[in-house]
Amino acid sequence: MALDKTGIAKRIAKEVKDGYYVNLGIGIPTLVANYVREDIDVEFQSENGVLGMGPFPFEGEEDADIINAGKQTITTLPGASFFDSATSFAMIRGKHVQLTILGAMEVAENGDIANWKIPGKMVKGMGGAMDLVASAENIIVAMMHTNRAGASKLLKRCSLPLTGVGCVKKIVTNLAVLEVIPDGFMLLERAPGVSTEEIEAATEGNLIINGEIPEMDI
Amino acid sequence: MALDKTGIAKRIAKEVKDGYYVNLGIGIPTLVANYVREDIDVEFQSENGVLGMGPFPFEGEEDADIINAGKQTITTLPGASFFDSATSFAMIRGKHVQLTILGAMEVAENGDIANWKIPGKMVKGMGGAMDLVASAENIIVAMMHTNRAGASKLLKRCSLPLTGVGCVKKIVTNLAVLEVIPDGFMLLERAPGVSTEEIEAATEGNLIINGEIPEMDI
Amino acid sequence: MIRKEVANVQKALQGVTNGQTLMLGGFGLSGIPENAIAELVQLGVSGLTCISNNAGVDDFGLGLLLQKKQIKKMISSYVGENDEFERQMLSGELDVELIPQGTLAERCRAAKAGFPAFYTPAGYGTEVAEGKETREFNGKMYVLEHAFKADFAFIKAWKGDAAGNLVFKGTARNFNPNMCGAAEITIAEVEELVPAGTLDPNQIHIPGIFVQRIFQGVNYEKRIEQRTVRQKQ
Amino acid sequence: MIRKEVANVQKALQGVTNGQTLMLGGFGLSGIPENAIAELVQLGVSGLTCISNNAGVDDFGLGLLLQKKQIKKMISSYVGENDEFERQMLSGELDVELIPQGTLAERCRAAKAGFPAFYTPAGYGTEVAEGKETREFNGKMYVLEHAFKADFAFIKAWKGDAAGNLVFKGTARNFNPNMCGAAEITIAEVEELVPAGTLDPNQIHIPGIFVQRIFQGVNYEKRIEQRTVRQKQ
Repeated sequence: MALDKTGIAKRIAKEVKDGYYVNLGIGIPTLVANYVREDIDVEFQSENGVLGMGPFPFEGEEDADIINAGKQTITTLPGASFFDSATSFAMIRGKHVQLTILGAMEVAENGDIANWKIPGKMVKGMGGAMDLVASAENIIVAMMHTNRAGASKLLKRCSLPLTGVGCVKKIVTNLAVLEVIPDGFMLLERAPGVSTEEIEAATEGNLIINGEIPEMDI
Repeated sequence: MALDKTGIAKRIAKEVKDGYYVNLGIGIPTLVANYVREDIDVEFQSENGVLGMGPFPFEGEEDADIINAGKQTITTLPGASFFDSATSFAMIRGKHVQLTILGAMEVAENGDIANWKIPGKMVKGMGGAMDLVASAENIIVAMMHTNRAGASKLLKRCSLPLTGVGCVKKIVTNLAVLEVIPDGFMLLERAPGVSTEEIEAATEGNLIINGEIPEMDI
Repeated sequence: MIRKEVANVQKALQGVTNGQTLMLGGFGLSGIPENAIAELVQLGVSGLTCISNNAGVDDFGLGLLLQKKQIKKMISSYVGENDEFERQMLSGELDVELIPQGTLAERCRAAKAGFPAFYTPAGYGTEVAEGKETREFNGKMYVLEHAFKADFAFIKAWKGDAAGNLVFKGTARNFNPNMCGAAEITIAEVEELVPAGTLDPNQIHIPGIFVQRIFQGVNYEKRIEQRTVRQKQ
Repeated sequence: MIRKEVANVQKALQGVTNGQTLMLGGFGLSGIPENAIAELVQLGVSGLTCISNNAGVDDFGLGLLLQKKQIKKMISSYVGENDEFERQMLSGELDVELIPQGTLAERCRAAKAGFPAFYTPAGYGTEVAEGKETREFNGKMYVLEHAFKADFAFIKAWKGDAAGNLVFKGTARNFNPNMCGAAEITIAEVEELVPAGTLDPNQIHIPGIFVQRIFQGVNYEKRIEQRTVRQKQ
């Protein structure tokens, strides 16, 4: 059965390793924080200027001066720090953040990503996404495998304006875990009960299937 | 009579205007702080990371963590702040400091300055001087008119390795106040009792004398 | 000590006129110069170019200036959450330049620090890099970006003193420090103006040299854009 | 929280070997990593390239490494006050690269912040710019300078916590914050290691993400180079 958003977040949480500083995008990525193993040390960075984010505040304890990049009220944990935007992007651009998890509208088999603009329709802007994808060593995209119309979001070439070129390393969708390699999307894992045929049908870009593909262990 | 170092400092102090942030180099420039009018508001910046420097500390109150760019123990005044080196040079390069006063070994009639190296003899380094002269809108050089051997330090062209090109605006020596204009050194004032002939004799570069030259009012 | 204190927002905004380029601190609605924005509405200045990470919401922040059509051009990284903005942009009334958030921050810092230009990887291979110089360093491609030029920067800080020294709180810091000193004139409004000498010189986020005018702000609403909470168990 | 604390200077310096490039904070003798320098002498590593604003004095700071001839090359802005340094330089034993102080600070920051290169006015028209690209922006000439590459950065802070967060004191701050995160591994020594959560998150000069190892330093001499005082009247 295909995963729901929570399932995608749970699977991605397993990619978060001890000692990682992690930047989480808006949407599914934000959910990842809830499922990271409790026995490892991880710190979440938000590009608006905080390191060491904690959970949402208790009702009545919200502070307008303490928010994340999604403009949500948050709390901080011991060891947290606040800083300005230039310093925040020094962390990102300087490769001090080990893992970036973000959503996408389209990913191409060469690692290109598009997630900030639909010409003539939706122009919200790239926010910090272009800095993140141009700099991060390790980028995981969290998204549904197909769009609402059923069309694949894993393409030969992106059709929308790009956010970054050749930068996506791994993709976790409701159907599969895939790695971007020079030849295309290499299938690593299937969602529980999802067949390789279903994944092939939902993938427009070159899908590489080597041997038996295991089911995800969530 | 030619001025001594204190006299030069006193004359330069009159160039310091209300509301100026001022960077003082090592040597004669450091003395300038002692003679600035008390009815104007001025703040002294030191490139090692302090704004709002005060006088030397009282004996027993020296703090190894609070020094100026000459490595001298100092104090701070109300409104002072400490900052890192990159921020300090942001102030300098970004033209937030209104006046730079520094010493020189040579100044040329085109505004070039040399003050950091005598090849084969003295190689102490430029410290912050190259950043200061390349950035400051308003640079005053404080120096003796001639070197110990009696040779002019106001030259047609600098013979020593340059610190900056075409940057010096004004020079105050033991003999004169001069402005650097396109044609050379324009004589503005004479030290008390010093004749224009004496100044001409001590100046190798093109000296411009227009009409009667007043004596300095110190 | 060089004094920067002015009596009120009216005095602080003297010299602001039509057609200028303004920088405004804040991320979302957090850390925005509420008093300055209200006064800009009051003054009715128009044809403005605004450099600000976001464009506010329909009825708060820069949205107030958009409603009055005072803004000619926005330079931002993210402009969602604002219907009037979208309408003006799609109809062509409003010129919009979207740039990566890190590039926005650094173009401010470059202006403040006297750097004319710098190379950054953000946006390489995208439409953001179109018409810009690109260059390889150590096998990676970068885009040449330039320092901003602005007439005024409007800053919101938590505490400040008469010398113009500023301290920020939480993530309300964001772009505010980077914009201090990045415009011809930097105007800071603070929640609490404290006597000079009471802020610890070690703990000042922005030295007063980067601020030309400072005033005690009033009536801060500090609206929360996305109130998210958890329940006590 | 990601823990950076190590037990002592020996553990902190693991991995330091001959021929590496090291950054060392400090201005004159103020804010220098005294413990790390002592341990470098102890380790006897040689062929080092040291990036540091100054080179210490004959018997303190980097002068200790110079005495033992552990340094192959110095990259500094000012190297007076050191006879042994001058002797080694003039005899050709020591390679010396002198660069403007602001350029030194910014080349550190560029390395930390992921900028490969930037344009600065400092040194244009001088021997510092020889062999470097120069370029005009808005009628003024600039020199292209590159980010440093270093193996280790040695930092001295006033206070720090197990998360690697740092707070500096007075002008002992200087280059230390700019070097944090500018090398592959940043090692901070502090006068006081405090429990995580006790430093105000608003008042941290360097977030722990820029620091890989932190330890409680011992026996700070904090020598004063130019003791200048005035008399009480």
